[in-house]
Amino acid sequence: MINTVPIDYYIWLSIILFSIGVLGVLYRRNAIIVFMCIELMLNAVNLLMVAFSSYLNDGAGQVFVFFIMAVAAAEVAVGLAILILMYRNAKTIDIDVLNRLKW
Amino acid sequence: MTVFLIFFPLLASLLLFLLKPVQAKVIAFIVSLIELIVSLMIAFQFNEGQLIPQYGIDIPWISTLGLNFAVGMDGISLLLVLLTTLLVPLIILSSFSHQYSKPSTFYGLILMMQMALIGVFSAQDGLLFYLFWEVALIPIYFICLIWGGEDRARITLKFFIYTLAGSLFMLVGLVYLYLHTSGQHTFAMQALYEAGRALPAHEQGLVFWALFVAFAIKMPIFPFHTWQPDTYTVAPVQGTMLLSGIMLKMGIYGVIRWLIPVVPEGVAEWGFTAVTISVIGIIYGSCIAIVQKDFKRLIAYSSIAHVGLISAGTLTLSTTGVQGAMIQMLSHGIIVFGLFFIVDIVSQRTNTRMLSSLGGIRNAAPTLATVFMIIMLGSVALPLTSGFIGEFLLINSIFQYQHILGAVAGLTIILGAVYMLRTFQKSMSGELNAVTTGFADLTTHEKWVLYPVVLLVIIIGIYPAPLLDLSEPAVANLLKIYSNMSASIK
Amino acid sequence: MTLNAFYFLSFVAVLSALMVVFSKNPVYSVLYLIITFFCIAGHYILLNAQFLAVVHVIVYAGAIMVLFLYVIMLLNLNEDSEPHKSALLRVVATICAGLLVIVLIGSLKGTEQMIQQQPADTGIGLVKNLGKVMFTDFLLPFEITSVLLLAAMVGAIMLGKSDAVKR
Amino acid sequence: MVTSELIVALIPFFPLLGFLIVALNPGRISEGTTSIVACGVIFISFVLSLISFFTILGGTTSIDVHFFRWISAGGFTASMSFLVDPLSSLMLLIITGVGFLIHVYSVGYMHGDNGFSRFFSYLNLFIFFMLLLVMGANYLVMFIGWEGVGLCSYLLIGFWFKNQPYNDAANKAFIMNRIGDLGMLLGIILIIVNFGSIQYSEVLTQATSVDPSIITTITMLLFVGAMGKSAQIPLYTWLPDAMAGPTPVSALIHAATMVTAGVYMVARNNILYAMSPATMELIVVIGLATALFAATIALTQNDIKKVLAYSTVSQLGLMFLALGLGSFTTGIFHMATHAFFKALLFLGAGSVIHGMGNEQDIRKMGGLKKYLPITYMTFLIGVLAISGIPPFAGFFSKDEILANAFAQNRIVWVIAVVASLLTSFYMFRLLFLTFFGKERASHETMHHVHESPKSITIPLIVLAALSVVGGFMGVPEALGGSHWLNGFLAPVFEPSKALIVGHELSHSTEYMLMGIIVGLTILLLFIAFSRYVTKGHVPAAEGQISNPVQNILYHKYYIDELYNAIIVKPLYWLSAIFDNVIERLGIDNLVNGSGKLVVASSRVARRIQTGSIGYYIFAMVIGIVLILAAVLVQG
Amino acid sequence: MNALFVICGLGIFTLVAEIINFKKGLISVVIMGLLAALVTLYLDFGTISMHFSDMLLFDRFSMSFTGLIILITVFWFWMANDYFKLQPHITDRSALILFTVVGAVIMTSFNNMSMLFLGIEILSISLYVLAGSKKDSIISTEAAFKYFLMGSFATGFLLMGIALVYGATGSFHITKIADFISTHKGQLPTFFYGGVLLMLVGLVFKISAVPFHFWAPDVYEGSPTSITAFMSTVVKIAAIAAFYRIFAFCFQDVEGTWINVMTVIAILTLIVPNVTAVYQNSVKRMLAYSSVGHVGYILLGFISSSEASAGTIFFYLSAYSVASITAFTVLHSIESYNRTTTVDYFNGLFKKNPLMAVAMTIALMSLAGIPPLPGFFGKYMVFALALHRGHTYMVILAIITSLIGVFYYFRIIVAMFFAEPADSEISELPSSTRALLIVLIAVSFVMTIFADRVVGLLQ
Repeated sequence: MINTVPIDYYIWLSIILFSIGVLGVLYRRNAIIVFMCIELMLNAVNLLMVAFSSYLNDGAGQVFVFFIMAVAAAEVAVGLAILILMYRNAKTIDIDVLNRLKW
Repeated sequence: MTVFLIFFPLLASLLLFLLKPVQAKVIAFIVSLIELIVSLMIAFQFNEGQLIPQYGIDIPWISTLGLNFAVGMDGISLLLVLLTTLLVPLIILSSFSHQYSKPSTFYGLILMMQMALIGVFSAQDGLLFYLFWEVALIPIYFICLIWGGEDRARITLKFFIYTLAGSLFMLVGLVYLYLHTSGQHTFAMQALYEAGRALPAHEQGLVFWALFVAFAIKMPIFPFHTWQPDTYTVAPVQGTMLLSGIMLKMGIYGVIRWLIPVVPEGVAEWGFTAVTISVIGIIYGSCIAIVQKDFKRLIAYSSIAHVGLISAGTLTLSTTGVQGAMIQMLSHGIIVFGLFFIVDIVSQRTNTRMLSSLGGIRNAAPTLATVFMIIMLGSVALPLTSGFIGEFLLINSIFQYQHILGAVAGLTIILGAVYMLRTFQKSMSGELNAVTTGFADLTTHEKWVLYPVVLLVIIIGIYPAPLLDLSEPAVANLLKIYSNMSASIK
Repeated sequence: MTLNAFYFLSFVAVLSALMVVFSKNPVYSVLYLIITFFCIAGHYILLNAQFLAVVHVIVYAGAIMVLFLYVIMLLNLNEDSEPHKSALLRVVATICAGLLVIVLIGSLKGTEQMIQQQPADTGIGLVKNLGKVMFTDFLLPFEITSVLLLAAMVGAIMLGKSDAVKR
Repeated sequence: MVTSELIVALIPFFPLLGFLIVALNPGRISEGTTSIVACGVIFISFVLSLISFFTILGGTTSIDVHFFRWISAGGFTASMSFLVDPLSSLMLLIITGVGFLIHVYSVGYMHGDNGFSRFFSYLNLFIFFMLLLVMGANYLVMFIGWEGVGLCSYLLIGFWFKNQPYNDAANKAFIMNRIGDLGMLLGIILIIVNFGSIQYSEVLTQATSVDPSIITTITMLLFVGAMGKSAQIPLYTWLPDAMAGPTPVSALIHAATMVTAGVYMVARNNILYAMSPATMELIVVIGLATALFAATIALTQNDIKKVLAYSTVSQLGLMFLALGLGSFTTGIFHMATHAFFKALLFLGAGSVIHGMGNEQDIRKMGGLKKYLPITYMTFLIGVLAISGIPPFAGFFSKDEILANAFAQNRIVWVIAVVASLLTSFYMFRLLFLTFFGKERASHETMHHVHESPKSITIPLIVLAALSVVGGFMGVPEALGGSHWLNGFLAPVFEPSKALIVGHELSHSTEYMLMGIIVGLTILLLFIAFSRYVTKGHVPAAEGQISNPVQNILYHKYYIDELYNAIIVKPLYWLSAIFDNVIERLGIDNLVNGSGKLVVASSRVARRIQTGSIGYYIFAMVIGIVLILAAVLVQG
Repeated sequence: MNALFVICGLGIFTLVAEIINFKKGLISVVIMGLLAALVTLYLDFGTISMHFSDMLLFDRFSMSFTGLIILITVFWFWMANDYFKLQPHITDRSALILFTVVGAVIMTSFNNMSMLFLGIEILSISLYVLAGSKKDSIISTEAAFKYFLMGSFATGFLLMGIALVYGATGSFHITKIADFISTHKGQLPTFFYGGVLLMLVGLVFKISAVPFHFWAPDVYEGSPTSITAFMSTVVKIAAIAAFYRIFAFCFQDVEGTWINVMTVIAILTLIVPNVTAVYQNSVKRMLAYSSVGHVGYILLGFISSSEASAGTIFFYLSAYSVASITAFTVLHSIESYNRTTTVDYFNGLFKKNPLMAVAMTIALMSLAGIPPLPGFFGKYMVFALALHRGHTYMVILAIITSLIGVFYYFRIIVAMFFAEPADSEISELPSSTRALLIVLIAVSFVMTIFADRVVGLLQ
């Protein structure tokens, strides 16, 4: 039933989502938003994986997506912990405020 | 035997570092004496006729790099090893009047230096040669850095990086040869020789420059000498002696052993340029020496002039020239050591090295004056001193190579006289002045250092034949390739 | 009909994704992101990855985004506390992203050369098949993931809890 | 049994021994011992030289002694070996003989000087080197002596080293000699190149087989050496300054022996020189010029030793003239006689100075003949000898030179005559100003004036005797002599005979020439006498010389100033340029600059690391875009 | 394989130790365990074994690198034990370190993209935490934050790459992909190449090569010194091993796509960090730059011959890591005495504590590549490879940069031997540290003497 949708569409879609994620990372200074955008990027990859796996008719792709999800979860856990730590120390989550380390 | 010569001082130096004995200087002196005795034993039972290296070993070290621990000595190596083992004890003895902080480190470094130098002179493997070459740089760097004089940090670092840069080019050259060795790549000397000779002419030219620049910086000859006067001036006098007496010879040795036989066509193509540069260096060095005010610096420049002559003579590719270089290396090593020691004595007693403020020392210290006179005569190449033998042979070879260059190079005996006599007059002659009154004559241990020097200067001058014979066959052997070349051209 | 579904889902997904980036209030961003995730889940269903779709909704919409919301509440971020990049930077950012899209799409031609254009059986997305793959071929990664989660857990706790020792 | 080789070997050995004994025990042995040792060794080697001289005379053509291989490299070998043949044996006699006398003289002269033993060690060393010079069987051994004597002259000129001007003079002497020596060295090298050997025995015999043009170069270069050593134009200026040394030194080194080394060298290589007319002409020109030039300067000098110094220079000029004319014997002849009378004159002058308490200015002397009778007498003989009054030694040799000149080229002859007449004139001037006329010295000086001790006067007398009879070793046929010297030296000059076109003068012409010369000399004698004794004319003091010509002469044609301007100054200037411009500004900056460049660029580069994440991510994304774009281009 | 298990077990054990409150001898137990892991490794060294349906491949390559990693970790624990003493959470930290090592080992031995991905993530996530483990220090937090944000961003690209490669080749298995590529040369979809490059980006970020290196200096400087030491040694080894495995074993046949990009990156990585390091005043940051710079030499060796360079890279890495662990040990003890690490705190160190000075000197000289220290042989092998490939100009560039290297390394040496002692008080080192330094010095010379063996591990 999906055979009407060519694979290229999915590729394009996921690329666009991915790029939006990148755009967000570049565009926003709020660490949480940036972080969310990274999650968006990962989801774009997931979508692509699934698309490929079903077009290649191979389960491995979808299994891989599980791992990505696991990793994403782990990253979120750690990431948010770091965010809170940062907020605790710097009283801000603006990514451009933190530049004591330079040169 | 060679292995012993190399590792015994290393061992001793490590012990000095670890145990920090009180009598470091004495221990070091004894060690160096043992070295001297061993090397003399070798020299006496040496078979100069036999062309393959003697008293050596050859064991694989890093086969993946084609690096073998191959050491051994032919006549050329032996002469320079002798120079090293002879000078090091004298240098150590000459330091007895100094009170250096951390003496064990100081003497340990000197011994380590000796290890490296003997290694350089006896290495039969390209990469091994390079290793020792660099290793020699480290102790002398620290000697200068820790016990040196004004502004030493900058100067010594410049010295280090500059010479390192040069030798890295040498490394590239060697690797280039290594990659052209036939079959299983190796750094074995003969293999490198064959590889180099097999190269097409223009590549030989490139390799020539890669190697020559390294050697030129080490010697140093004009215009690669900029590190030298500062370093000689700033280094503690023992360091200066090591630098000028022995280390300078590494460059010449490199040319003789690792340049001339390796890339004959490259040398044939660029030799003339190199000789010309060296000859310019002679005049340049002498002229600057004439106007120097600092005693030590003056001798530094004079050494540039002398080494220029040596390298020019070496690059004429005639047995005469190379033999002259050999004997002159020996003689220059001894003489320059003596001169620097005299500088040290003078500056220790008067706290100045400015010629203008010295004078009349001859009244107070006739012995010193006489010794200085003899050594000075040696350095201006008066016949019956060791200096003459070398300079005669060198000028001879250069003159045969190219009359004009020969004549210009000959000017060294005039200019040399000009600045040395000036130095002697300004420091020794005249009336005593405020600085030099109460100048004490040589102490016993100073005599023990200087009398051997004087004796050697004269003895070598009167009867150099044994020394010349020692290296003649080896030199002839190294230069055979050229006679073959010219034969093939004819 | 699937094609239309695809178009619709994609449209919503992209739109809400953009809103994630551009909406001023972090809370809105979170909500938009959740919408996007739902759309992606829809795509999974279109692609016969039903099980994955479910897991996706549970993990992301259910767990991760809630976590985000918590944090935002915790730090009580809202519109006015929101830092802004300078206009110039925004333009540059947009241009960069645009370039990225172009380049990617440009370099992603040639799908016709793919081994297999059409899915044969539509059952791979079912739990049974996935389970097979996961617990035969991908057993080790699955186990290793536990190490990963363990590490993350330890780390999060370590950073999260304030040390009585220090203060 | 003592072989002649051993004797020859011992000749230089003893002076060396003496040197070592004296030099290695500074202050430990008394003046007495020192003088005994120093003179003794010289005397021994004098005796030995006599023996070997008679051996030669007895018909042995030459004595060769080979010691050991000295330098050998690349197929060429220089051996340490001696050769004694008529020429060198003659030289040996002069060196050891005159040397011995001067040693004896010095004992008295240097008495009480705190450098006494040092002085004698130097003297012995000098004799040793001088012997090496004349005995060497090859060019390099000669070169050893050649440089060695230069060294000793340096040491002795700067003997009173507290006096910096003296040291300057010493340095000047050494360096100027070095210039000559370089020429010589190159000449020797050329010989090595073309002959493959440096033994006289081989070189001189193969000479004819070598391209003459090369020979010319060789001889020219060797002659440069001679210029330096024998103070010929343009390298003569050191000799007058060398008078800074003690007077015996001037007598021994700068009159009798060392300065004549050049003559010896040319005579030794007569065959080579004979083969290259060009060089011979050069020698003639140089010789003549020097003779005249120096003589003119001597006319106006007031320092007693300076006068003698310039006269030495001009006499050397005459000797070279003789050599240049191809009559090598004559050259040697004049050298020998000159050795006698010039040594005599110097020692006499020394005695005067000694007597006057180190006064050297003849303007402050006069009327000394009754105070220093012996000195006066001997000095007079010396003057007569040098000015060629028969039958004194100078007459024969000088006359022979002039005869040769006349025979070959009249102009040369005229100039030579002028030179020799000038010589006689200034010698008379010297004589009269010193010993005749009224006493010009201050009273107490005159009060202290005294005749010198025996050790000084005896050598004077002996030398005077020699100056009288010395000439008889070469009485020309014209005067019924056999010219013994000719015969004696014949084997040495045999090879060159063929190449020199001999000019025979009829006896009548010879008489005529002698007549003219002697006549004119006598005439000058009277002119001088009337001018300086009867009229009592005294040369003007410094700066009051009105006559410009005289002024120029007095300032020695300003040659020293000239050299200073065209050689010394530029050298220092050049060195300064090297040191300050090329070294400091050029090379050093080049190297240090590169270091500074690195630091500067680092200063800039670290700014890239701004520290803000947004920026880093931008950088990453841009990087990615570029990379992908690259692939896109690849297709 | 067993080594991997041992380390996992060790990690879990340390966590358990928290519960049973066993902290005294923990570090020594850990070291014991690691040594045990080394032993197991030694036992099955030389065998080639696939595990878990080809998820892991333990060949000589992975085993050597694993061995190196474990060895360095041992040294690290030895050096950092006081870091544990001073801080709380001893168990968590050592557990995290051990998990990092697990990740590292996986990165050397993976045979499947999923393993690569998981390995990288285990490593990274633990490191994010460790970087921020100095919780009260804002610097440390900033380091953690930067590292985390950019790390996960880069991960996105890596995943994108993996996805595309998967799409093109239909598999995650390295070997299968390699076969597929070699069979389908020329008819691969274009986006495959895009995928390769995106993976390149992801991995280049991990090995911190220019222009993806920006995080490195900041993170290295911000993290606690001991963690920095860990990052610049173990983590770097793992990252480069993974990098090498992917590009030398898997994408060998499509070299054309990435070799030029890699060359450019190598050149930039040679120049930028080395030049920047000159003007640093904080030794820690300087070392950070230098460690970025060393990646340049490794890349140079890699592009010169991506298949033959394994031995070279391995030797280079071992020389590099031994040297820098030494340097960091000294730096660490300096820092522990006076809270900062600017150059002037090294002034006159030679007078006050010769051992430290000498160890530091040897380390720096090895880093600078001065004979006869192992660092030289590493550099030398790289140059030889490059010259062999004809990259003469790059070699000359590398020579110049290594001269610049000498310039900044020797600033410290000069300070230690030349300058007058600063008022910083260096009391006697703890004996364990002294022992460690001596051992490390010994190791570096042993490496010189038996360089052949070290390189031989991979043949």
